[in-house]
Amino acid sequence: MTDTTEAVRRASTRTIRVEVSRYRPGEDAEPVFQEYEVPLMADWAVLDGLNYIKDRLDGSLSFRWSCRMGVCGSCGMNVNGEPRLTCGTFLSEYGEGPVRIEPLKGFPVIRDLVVDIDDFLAKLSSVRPWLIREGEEPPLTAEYAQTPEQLEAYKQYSMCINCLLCYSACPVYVLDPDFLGPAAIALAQRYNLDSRDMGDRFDVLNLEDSVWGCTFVGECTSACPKHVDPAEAIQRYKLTAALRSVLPWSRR
Amino acid sequence: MIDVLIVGGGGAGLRAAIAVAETDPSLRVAVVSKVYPMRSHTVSAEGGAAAVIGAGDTLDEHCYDTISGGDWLCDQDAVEAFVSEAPKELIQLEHWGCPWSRESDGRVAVRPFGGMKKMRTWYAADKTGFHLLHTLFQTTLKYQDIIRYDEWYVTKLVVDDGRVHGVVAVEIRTGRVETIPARTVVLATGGCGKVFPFTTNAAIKTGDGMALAYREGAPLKDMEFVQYHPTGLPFTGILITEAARAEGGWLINKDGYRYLQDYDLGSPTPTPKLRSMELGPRDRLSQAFVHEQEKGRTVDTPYGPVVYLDLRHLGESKIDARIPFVRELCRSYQNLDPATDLIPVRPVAHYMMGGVHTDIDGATPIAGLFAAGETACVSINGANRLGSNSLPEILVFGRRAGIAAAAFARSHAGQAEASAVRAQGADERRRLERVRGGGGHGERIADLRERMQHTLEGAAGIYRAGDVLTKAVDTLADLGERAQEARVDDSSTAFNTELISLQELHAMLEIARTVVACALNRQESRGAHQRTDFTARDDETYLAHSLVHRAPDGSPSVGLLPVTITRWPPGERVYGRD
Amino acid sequence: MKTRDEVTPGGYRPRRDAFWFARSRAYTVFVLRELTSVFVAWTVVFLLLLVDAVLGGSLPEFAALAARPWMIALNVLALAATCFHAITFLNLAPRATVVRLDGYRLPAWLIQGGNHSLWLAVSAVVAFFVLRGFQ
Amino acid sequence: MRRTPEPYLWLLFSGGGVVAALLLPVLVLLFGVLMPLGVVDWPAAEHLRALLDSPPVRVALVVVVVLCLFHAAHRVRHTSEELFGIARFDVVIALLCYGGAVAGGVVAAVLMV
Ligand SMILES: Cc1cc2nc3c(=O)[nH]c(=O)nc-3n(C[C@H](O)[C@H](O)[C@H](O)COP(=O)(O)OP(=O)(O)OC[C@H]3O[C@@H](n4cnc5c(N)ncnc54)[C@H](O)[C@@H]3O)c2cc1C
Ligand code: SF4
Ligand code: F3S
Ligand code: FES
Repeated sequence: MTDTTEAVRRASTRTIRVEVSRYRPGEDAEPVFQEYEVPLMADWAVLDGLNYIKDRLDGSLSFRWSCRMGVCGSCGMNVNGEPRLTCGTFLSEYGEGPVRIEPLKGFPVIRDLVVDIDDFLAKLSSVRPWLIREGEEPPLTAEYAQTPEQLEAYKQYSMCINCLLCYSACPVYVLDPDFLGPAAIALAQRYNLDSRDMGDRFDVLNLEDSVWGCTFVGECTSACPKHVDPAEAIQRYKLTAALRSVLPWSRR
Repeated sequence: MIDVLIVGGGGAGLRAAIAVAETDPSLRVAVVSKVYPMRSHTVSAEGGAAAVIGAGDTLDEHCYDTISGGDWLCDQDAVEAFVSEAPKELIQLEHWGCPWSRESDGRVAVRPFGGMKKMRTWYAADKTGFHLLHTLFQTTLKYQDIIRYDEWYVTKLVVDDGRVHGVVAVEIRTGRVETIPARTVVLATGGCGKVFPFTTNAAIKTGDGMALAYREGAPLKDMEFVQYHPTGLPFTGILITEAARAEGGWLINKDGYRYLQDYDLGSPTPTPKLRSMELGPRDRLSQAFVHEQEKGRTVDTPYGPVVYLDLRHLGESKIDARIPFVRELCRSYQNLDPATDLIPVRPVAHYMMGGVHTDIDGATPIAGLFAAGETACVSINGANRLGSNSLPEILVFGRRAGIAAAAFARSHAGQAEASAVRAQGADERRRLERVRGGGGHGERIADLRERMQHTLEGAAGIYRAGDVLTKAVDTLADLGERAQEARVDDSSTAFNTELISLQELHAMLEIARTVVACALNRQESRGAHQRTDFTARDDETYLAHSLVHRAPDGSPSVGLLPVTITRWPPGERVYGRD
Repeated sequence: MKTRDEVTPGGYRPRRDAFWFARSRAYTVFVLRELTSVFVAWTVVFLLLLVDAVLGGSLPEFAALAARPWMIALNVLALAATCFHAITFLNLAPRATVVRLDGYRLPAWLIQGGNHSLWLAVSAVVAFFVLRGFQ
Repeated sequence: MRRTPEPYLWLLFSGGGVVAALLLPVLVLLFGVLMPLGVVDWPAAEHLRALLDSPPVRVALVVVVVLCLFHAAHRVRHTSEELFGIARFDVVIALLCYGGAVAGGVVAAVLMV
């Protein structure tokens, strides 16, 4: 947002009530809601509303954000019960309000709207999300060939911004934090399906807490703002893993 | 003891980390970043990365485009190194899995870009930076020994006796302030677009690294050169990538007229012509907008005057294939569809050509301190960066800085932790704890920030004038003092973002003052620096970098440093005439 | 690359939400979809009873049982549930089986259409064999 | 590497899902709804008997019963764990569910031979 005072001066007098979940470790036993009145501006995203609160009303409110264009993945929160990117969700979608903003479900809350995602990062590395090659590293004179069709085969799964809305939407993950979860599996598939990759992630994917933990609720896909379709990635790998298990000689 | 401590987990920082891990696995490498690395602002780069690969293109041409684009203020030895290493870096990224867009035969595809005479911009649709950053981040996960300090904010470099000894940083989550001793420090903290009110830059781009180095006595270079990108969405400042014009988009004014033809940028052709019209350099395009506005040929909106970017003639399928993100952004943030509607755009502060003064290996004048990426000024961008040169720059110089730091760490091993270091760390901790303990009851951080941003936009925008700049010097100095007393509501130790915002404000004020000081000192017009009171380029005096040091009283003191010219003597910048 | 090892405070973990399935329509639909399996099991039991009756020569008694109102009600529910199961299951199939021809992905509707046509065809064949018996 | 029975269970579950989807609706519709309601008449017992007497049909029936019951068992296992948050008793629940399916299969096989 460019400039709050400017914009607010031009504003209509309409406001919207925003109920924000507040939690300060050591001070609060559990989160409580705090209410704020925020100008209801046509162009304002929920994130602009939060910034208005932080800049004008209460500097102690904590939340994460950065790019404000839906690509850094840091501003995911629960807005009126649904996991959303707050920079891409507009206050005007909620009519007269109130809008209720909570931290993403399924993660421990560090403070206010900030959740702990270290566990996800560990999961992300566990699937070996890098291009695995065998043999000598070729000289840096030519690229590996990859046709547009081969690119298309994994492209969708490479669009994940790690916003974690899918984890928050998945009841399996919310009940069982050990579940490897949608984005990490989709990322494993992103590399599995890359024509340049020679790796194999069967050992980390063919586990009860991995693809087999998913009961295909499908909400991960509905929540995903980048159309990664992690639900599909998981089901596809289930088929791959099942076939590989019955036909031991079939790889991939 | 860390051997190479990298501040910043963006493209430059991660590339440096891998370079160290690959050259010498025995060295201890750490990456400290105030956001999780994949949130760094490299993620939002859209258009592409330039490097010569295609037949019919040559390194010399890329050099020439870069140097003339930079209005001859680039160091030509640096440009030559950059241009010759860029292809290797992009191929390396490919080997690490970057999903570059492809030709039908499987080769990497390239697209035209502003100010470039040949098609040499590699792209991954229009999310190049996103794919580049995630590829780098995921590749770093392979190196188990690189230590990550995620969401740690560096507040101070520990420098003693002209040599860096580490950093002081806050763990944002717990509020703990810690001194991290290190043999070398690489600053890769990105740009400082947030000193302007209207910018494409993310919230985190507050110039921290520049301020860290500057406070410890390292000079900043060419800080007056701020790039305005001609096509930002009004209100949000979200960037509509230059690739939209490279794919054939037109800029039109309120009469539907392709106005760039009036500004010595060539004549309109139905399909894009390299180095002409919409594919001219950004400084010239943004300046043309200001003139259109003066002629009353822009359209007024609640968020200021705009012109239009017209993509309708490209058709839905081309838009979806080449620039899908542009469509996605227009739909969600502007409520329009570029396949059928005009996109309102206006120039927006985008990129800092200046930065921490370094040599060609990223070394700063402080021993053991290196810098790379947007935070550094090597300089290959001169007075105006060409679009798609920055991503290869962060790779080429990220790697170089990493290797140089590794070499330095090896040759300076075995050094004990000095007591001065501990003392500095303790002082810094006390300072931060005082601020957090409810210190300061003055103005709100946001108010001070807005004042600073407006001062800077008024004084150091697309056009600058001596008298306004002079006034801004005082305003900013005053704001700097008031910021010391800024009000802090949040006294919590856990994830105290207000404490961080205040540190960022201090950094930005420091940077803002250098921008204004350098702009005031340069009495000529060159590239992105246009003075209404000195309209001509003056190679006699100013074919030189500005070098700004922090005086003991905190004010910036500006000097000049000659530009390195190797094979391309200064000439006229010609676009659209050949 | 790894994060710095440090014990960091746990943070607040909300208690398990016992009624999560009622929190959104999508969750409720999911749970209903899964619960169709109970009726799948029932249907199998019902058919086994039928087979037993046929083989044991007690078909009239079975017919009488099946005609009790509560039995009909149960089977109407079973019909609804098995149909719901069929629709959801056949619709979701393309998600696991991505078919590519010439590098281009077969659109989901094509696979789903194929699945549903197959369903109709099989149903017709079964009905034909069952009903052919009385003309 | 840790071995897991899940891929096999999933294959049975999926196979059962397909079979149940294709066959069960029409069968309940006929025997459970239309015939009891008198919309269509019950076929003659001999006709049904004749159908059941053909060995392929017998084998197919056993297979159908086993697969459908496995399908149900698998879903009931997972859903009950999610619904009631009792995943820690997974082993017991799994034994009960799959045990039920196996029992059903045995009953079917006994009937058929
Ligand atoms: C919208 C947009 C589009 C662009 N498109 C293109 C393009 O198409 N082509 C092109 O070549 N260039 C483009 N650019 C420019 C290019 O993206 C940037 O110059 C480049 O990504 C900068 O990378 P970096 O690694 O230097 O910094 P960043 O990616 O900004 O990373 C900075 C890092 O430093 C860390 N950091 C900062 N301060 C601190 C602190 N105090 N303590 C700890 N950590 C800190 C941050 O957490 C972050 O990890 C674009 C820029 C923008 C804004
Ligand atoms: S898969 Fe989608 S929802 Fe999940 S983290 Fe990635 S982008 Fe976010
Ligand atoms: S919501 Fe969860 S259960 Fe599977 S399909 Fe998605 S991961
Ligand atoms: S702020 Fe980056 S995704 Fe919302």
